[in-house]
Amino acid sequence: MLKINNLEKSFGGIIATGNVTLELQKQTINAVIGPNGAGKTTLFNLITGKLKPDTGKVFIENKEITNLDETETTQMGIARAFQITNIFPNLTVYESIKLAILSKHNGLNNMWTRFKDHNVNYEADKIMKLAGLTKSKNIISSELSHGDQKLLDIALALCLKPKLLLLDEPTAGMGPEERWKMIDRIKELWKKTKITILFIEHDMDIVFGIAQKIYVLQQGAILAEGRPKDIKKDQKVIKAYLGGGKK
Amino acid sequence: MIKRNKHTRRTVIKNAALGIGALSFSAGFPSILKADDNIKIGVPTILSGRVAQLGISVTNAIKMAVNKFNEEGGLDGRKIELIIRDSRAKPDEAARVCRDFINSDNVDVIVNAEASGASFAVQEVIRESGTLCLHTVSETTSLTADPSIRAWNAFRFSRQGIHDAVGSAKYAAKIIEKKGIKKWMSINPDYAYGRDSDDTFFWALEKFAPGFELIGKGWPKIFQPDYTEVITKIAREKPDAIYSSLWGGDLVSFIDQASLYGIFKNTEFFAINLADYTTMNAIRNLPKGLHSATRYVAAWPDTEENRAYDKSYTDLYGDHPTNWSWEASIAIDYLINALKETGGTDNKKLAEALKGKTIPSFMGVGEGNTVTIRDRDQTITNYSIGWGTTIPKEPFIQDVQAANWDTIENLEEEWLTNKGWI
Amino acid sequence: MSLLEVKNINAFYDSSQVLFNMSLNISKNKIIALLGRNGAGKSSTFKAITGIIKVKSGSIKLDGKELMGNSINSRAKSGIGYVPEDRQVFPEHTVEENINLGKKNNLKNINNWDLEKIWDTFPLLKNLRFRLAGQLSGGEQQMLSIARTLAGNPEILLLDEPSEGLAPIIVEEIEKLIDKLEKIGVTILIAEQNMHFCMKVAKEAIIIDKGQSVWSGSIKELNKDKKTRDKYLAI
Amino acid sequence: MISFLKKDSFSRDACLALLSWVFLIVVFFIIPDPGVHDIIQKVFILGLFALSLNILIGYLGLIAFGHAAFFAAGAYTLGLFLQSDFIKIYNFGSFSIPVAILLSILVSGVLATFIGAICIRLKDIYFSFLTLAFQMVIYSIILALVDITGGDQGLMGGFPKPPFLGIDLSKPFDFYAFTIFISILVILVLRQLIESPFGYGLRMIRDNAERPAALGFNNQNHKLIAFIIAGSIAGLAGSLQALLDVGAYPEWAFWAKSAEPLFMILLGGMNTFLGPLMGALIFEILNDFVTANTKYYGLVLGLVILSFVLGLKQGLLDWMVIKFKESRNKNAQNK
Amino acid sequence: MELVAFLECLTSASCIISQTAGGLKIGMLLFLVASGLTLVFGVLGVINFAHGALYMLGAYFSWQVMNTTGHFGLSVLLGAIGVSIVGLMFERGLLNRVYNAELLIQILLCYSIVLILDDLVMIIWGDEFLSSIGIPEIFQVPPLFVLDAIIPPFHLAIIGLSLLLAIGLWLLMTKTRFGHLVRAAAVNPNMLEALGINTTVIRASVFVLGSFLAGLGGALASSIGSVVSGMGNSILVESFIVTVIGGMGSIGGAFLASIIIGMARSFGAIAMPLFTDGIMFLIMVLVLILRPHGLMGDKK
Repeated sequence: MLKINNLEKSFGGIIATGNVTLELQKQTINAVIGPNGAGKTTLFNLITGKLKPDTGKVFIENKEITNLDETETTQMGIARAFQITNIFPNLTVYESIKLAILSKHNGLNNMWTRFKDHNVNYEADKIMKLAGLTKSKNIISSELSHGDQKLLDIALALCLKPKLLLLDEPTAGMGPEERWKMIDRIKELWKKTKITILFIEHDMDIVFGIAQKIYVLQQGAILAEGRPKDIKKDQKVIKAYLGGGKK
Repeated sequence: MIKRNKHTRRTVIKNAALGIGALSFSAGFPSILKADDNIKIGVPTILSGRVAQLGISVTNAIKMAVNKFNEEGGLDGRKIELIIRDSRAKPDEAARVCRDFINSDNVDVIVNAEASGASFAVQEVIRESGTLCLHTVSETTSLTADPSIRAWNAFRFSRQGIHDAVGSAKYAAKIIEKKGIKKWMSINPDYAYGRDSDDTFFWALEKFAPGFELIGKGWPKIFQPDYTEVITKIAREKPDAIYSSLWGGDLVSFIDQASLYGIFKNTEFFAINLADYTTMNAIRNLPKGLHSATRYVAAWPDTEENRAYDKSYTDLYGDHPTNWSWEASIAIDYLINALKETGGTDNKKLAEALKGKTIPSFMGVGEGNTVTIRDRDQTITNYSIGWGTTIPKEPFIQDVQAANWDTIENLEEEWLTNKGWI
Repeated sequence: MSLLEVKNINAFYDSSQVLFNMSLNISKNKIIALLGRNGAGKSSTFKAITGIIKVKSGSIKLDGKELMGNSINSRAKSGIGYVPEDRQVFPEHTVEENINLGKKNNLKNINNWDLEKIWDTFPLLKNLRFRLAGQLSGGEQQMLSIARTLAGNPEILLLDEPSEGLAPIIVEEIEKLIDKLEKIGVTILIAEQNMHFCMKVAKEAIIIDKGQSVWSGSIKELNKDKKTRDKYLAI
Repeated sequence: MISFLKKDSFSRDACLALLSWVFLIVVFFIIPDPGVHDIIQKVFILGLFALSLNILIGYLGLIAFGHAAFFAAGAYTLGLFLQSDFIKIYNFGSFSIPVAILLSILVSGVLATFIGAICIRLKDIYFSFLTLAFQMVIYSIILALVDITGGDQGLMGGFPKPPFLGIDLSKPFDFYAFTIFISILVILVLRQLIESPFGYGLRMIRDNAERPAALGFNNQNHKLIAFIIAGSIAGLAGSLQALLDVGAYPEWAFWAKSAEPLFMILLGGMNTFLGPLMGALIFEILNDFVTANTKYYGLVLGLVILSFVLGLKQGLLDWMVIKFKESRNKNAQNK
Repeated sequence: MELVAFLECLTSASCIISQTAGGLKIGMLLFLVASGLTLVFGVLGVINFAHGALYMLGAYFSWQVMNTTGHFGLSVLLGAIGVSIVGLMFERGLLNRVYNAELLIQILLCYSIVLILDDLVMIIWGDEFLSSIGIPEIFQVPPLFVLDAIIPPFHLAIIGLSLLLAIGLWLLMTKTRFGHLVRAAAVNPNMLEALGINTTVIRASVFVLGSFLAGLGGALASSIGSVVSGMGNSILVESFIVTVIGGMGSIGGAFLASIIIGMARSFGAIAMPLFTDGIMFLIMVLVLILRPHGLMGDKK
């Protein structure tokens, strides 16, 4: 599904991503973990085309997307939700979602119909239901609870009907209860859509709770990858997390 | 150190200004406060910003004349009611104020006390409405000289650039002869008035003293605070003479700054707008021997009437009249004359009464000290134009020589013909 | 009596809550490690104490004096010394100028951190004193950031991930520095995810997880307690 | 019928627009005071100017400082065209005015394309300053090209207003009805634009300039189109103003002129569609009342702005809308 | 374009000297005002549209002191100090309420102050322009001749004084604790707060310093030019140009840009006498397009 070959990126001599190679299977949930500054978010930026890699290649379904920009990768089926909630604070949930759907259909250049009359309601309803936002339909985004804002962020990504969904710390800034609600939501969503998901997360309970495959990133490189139970036992990983190995 | 004795004068001006503020406040509700058969005069002018001085000296003069008229019983009991409004020196605002006068206040006459740019805007409004309009400030020749801009119902009571230019050139020619001046420079404000003034002066000078050399021009922006770049140019070119139509605060700043370069030591300076009290008072050290036209000075024309005018104005407002004051005064004199003659406010009749009319005036140099509204272009002639040299103290100007109106009108005609305007 | 007493604080970044009824007790002259995974709330705890992020309820006392409601600078003046994770040295100022910026005129000059003492403690920085801070390496910047805060004679030093992103040799330098500070009697709270580093420098530890403090005790104890470690720190 | 009017649709807005026009025509005859007609006309002209700027400020979040450049471009285009020999040679005759207005829109639109393409690449205050600088370059050019523009005196000598389609703009009623009709028409179109997917796209960029790219949406094109539309409408406002004052003045390209629509937006409100029009009304009434009563216009305007900035903290219409919603919510809760 | 005149000037030593001296004087006076504007922007993040109004107040204040005491130095100094006090009141009373508000609100607040002050000075000092306060007696001497170029001693004094102030400002910013704090506050106010520094005080003092510079510029300008309501507008626009060209917040940049603008005016008056303002705006457009952050600005 997603294939990354020898991806490298450095900023002013500091290597942010160094020689990452990975391949995601279709319809799986995958996690990227690693200490602060390991280059997780940079990796996402490289996949979506927000940043351009120095070397290496990225493919999605065997089509190369290495040098496409953000708008183009979305058309290739990649969507992302952000670490810091990235929504439209003054628009309602429904408006935001409709906008995302319309932009997918290049519908935003239309000046001659009413936005309100746009017949994307079925699709929008479906996505709101999927994200559990139906109740909040007419609430201004900035007035949503933090968890719902995160859900809206994910919902916006879903509007693009992506093949690959990138989630950057979906539970950041949430209380314990809210976290599990969020995880249930993501699980359910995955069950219904079977989108391939790659997510970054710090909460290990969550990572081990839902990921089918885990990639451990350190200093921009992949330290280990594998099924959760293998990763748990991996000596390199234990060292990285419990100290000593940190360079 | 330099003496400063302007406290009292400033205070008086300030009080006068506040008075006007209050007066114009009540003027805002004329229909409620005043009787209906009044003769209404709308005065669009500039009361705020850096040329507020213009509006104040004009309205002072108008009020002085109107009050006298009203006290004497008006026109068979009908009194003149003034409505004065500020256009903030914006042409579109002047047009709006004028439309308001005509449409809402139903004024009988407009006495336009706007500077040139806004005067053209006023001209367009009154051209459409047909309201009688008396221009009192704009000196731009084309306002009445250009037949495509002229209007049957508009009269000019202000100086005209071409008249001044010819008068100035004639005077300059004499000085050229006396002092052997060859090289000229001109420093004029970078706007229509300045450019016109530059054009016409040198055109006329060519007629009286051909063979001079114009070695450079400076075009400071209007209200420019710093003239260094222009002055260094003069200091470098070392002209024998400079012609300038800068005025007001700009002229003051220019003279202050140019003095630092010692410009006036070896160069004859011809400033057409210098001899106005406001300007001369404001110059720190008025250099001796600058040449200036008499904008308004009590000493010229050297007549009883003129001194009386100065005295009555000064008694009322604590300050001398300005160039704008006398222009407005004459306009009102003319208007009152016409009102009395026609006995009403019919604009067509009033216009007829104004056309070609000669009346005696303190600024008049026509036969028997009269001024005339010329029939052809409805503009004032035979007003006093004099040139003299400055001295640092009152009366500020001496050795005044009067311009000859025959010479002026002859050359004016030639100039207009060249322009294709007659 | 504890030097710093944090009781039931709830802190927020805009609308998102980051600390949930967090409580801490730090006693004087100790080096204490604040452990927890990424995103557990270590940095947020520090920022809540310094006043950088909004604390809606609870209390924060230093030496018995309530800090809640005070501005960031007055908390610093009361003795909170904060060394941020990303060091935040002033890049256009020299090393010495940076240190001088940390000076403040508080009366309780317990440890008397004047420039001389700082150069004694940080000989490396003395050699670089006229260099612009922006040109220093990460480790040097970390040293500078600590020195700068010390120049203000804090009662307590909050060190946020001092070893992060540094080469092992530099980390060792930092370890030595902390040892040195311990001997002088500086109270330090170190936020770390690197357990190994903490074992070397701290005697006591507090573990926080998901915005709450969940465990406290001595480092030795923690070293033995595999269950706790696995639950909160390991993968 | 009532339910039809409740639904937010183009046809409803069109009906309302027509009704307001008819209403204002009735007003013309009920209140025969030409001063009032003058204020209404100017409110619409300035309202167009402010509404067009609010596309950028309120809906796109771009603070443009140089909007008067387009206003002046429209005014000068109209004036120069009407004074040109063109209309005599090619015998535009009765259609010279509509052609001149269209030309004004076109020219200011082209100018906006050029300036906008360069400016929208910059953000925040840099965008604002670049628009300001462009405007002042245009101002300097107008002043320098004396032979064409009349320099500081503006376009003099008036222009012909030949009747077209039975409309004679030199008659007060015709001018009043025509100006208000055109303005309402454009406001209607603008309303459609703002309520269309395109308009919501603008709001999206305003709220979050980063995210739309990750939704596969091209920000820059969208911004540029909005900039061109705003510039063209400002040009139209300028051309109507020029028709009203029978002239065009360099002051209209000066930076202080750009401050006027900002005041109107502040006074009326930037979050409600008609806020800027309301602002124009306040501004015009203030202008009329204050200049009639005191010469300290700046002082009064300054104090009014200060009280809005520090007191109400939003435009009047915005404030009213919020109050209205609050009270409606309260009522709903009480029920 | 008057290319011939321009080239002629460039081949004449006296022309180059006199135009350069003139340009320097324009530039240095401009720098005084613009440095205050850029300083305030750097630390407070506010575009102070009222800066020109403060400049005007400086001129009026010094005029008032001159007419009361007759002492030149005192007039200039008290004029600048008076403006500092007004600046302090403005910052504490009004501006600090909008630090976190939108750009538009900040600008409108400042602009409303311009409108108010422009009218207020007319109410207090009258509508008429006031005469300049004149120059001190020791400068009322014949101008100097350098290689045939005329240079008034007073201009040299202004250039010298401004240069001294520029150096003083540089020393203040680089050598004193206050300067270090100010520069640090411009880069990272939060960190400074966490080090126990009250940045509110720093902001206020920077605004006072900025006002002082504006007031000083106005007071000095009143020595050779008439004093009038609205006189701050053109200097405000020029200060914006300088601030943008130099890089917003950069004092060094403001210095460089002031000299560029001074020279552009001085030599532009020869090359393109009818388009000198246009030249300045064209430079501004070009800088914004090619280097939006200015010649010496931070890419923050």
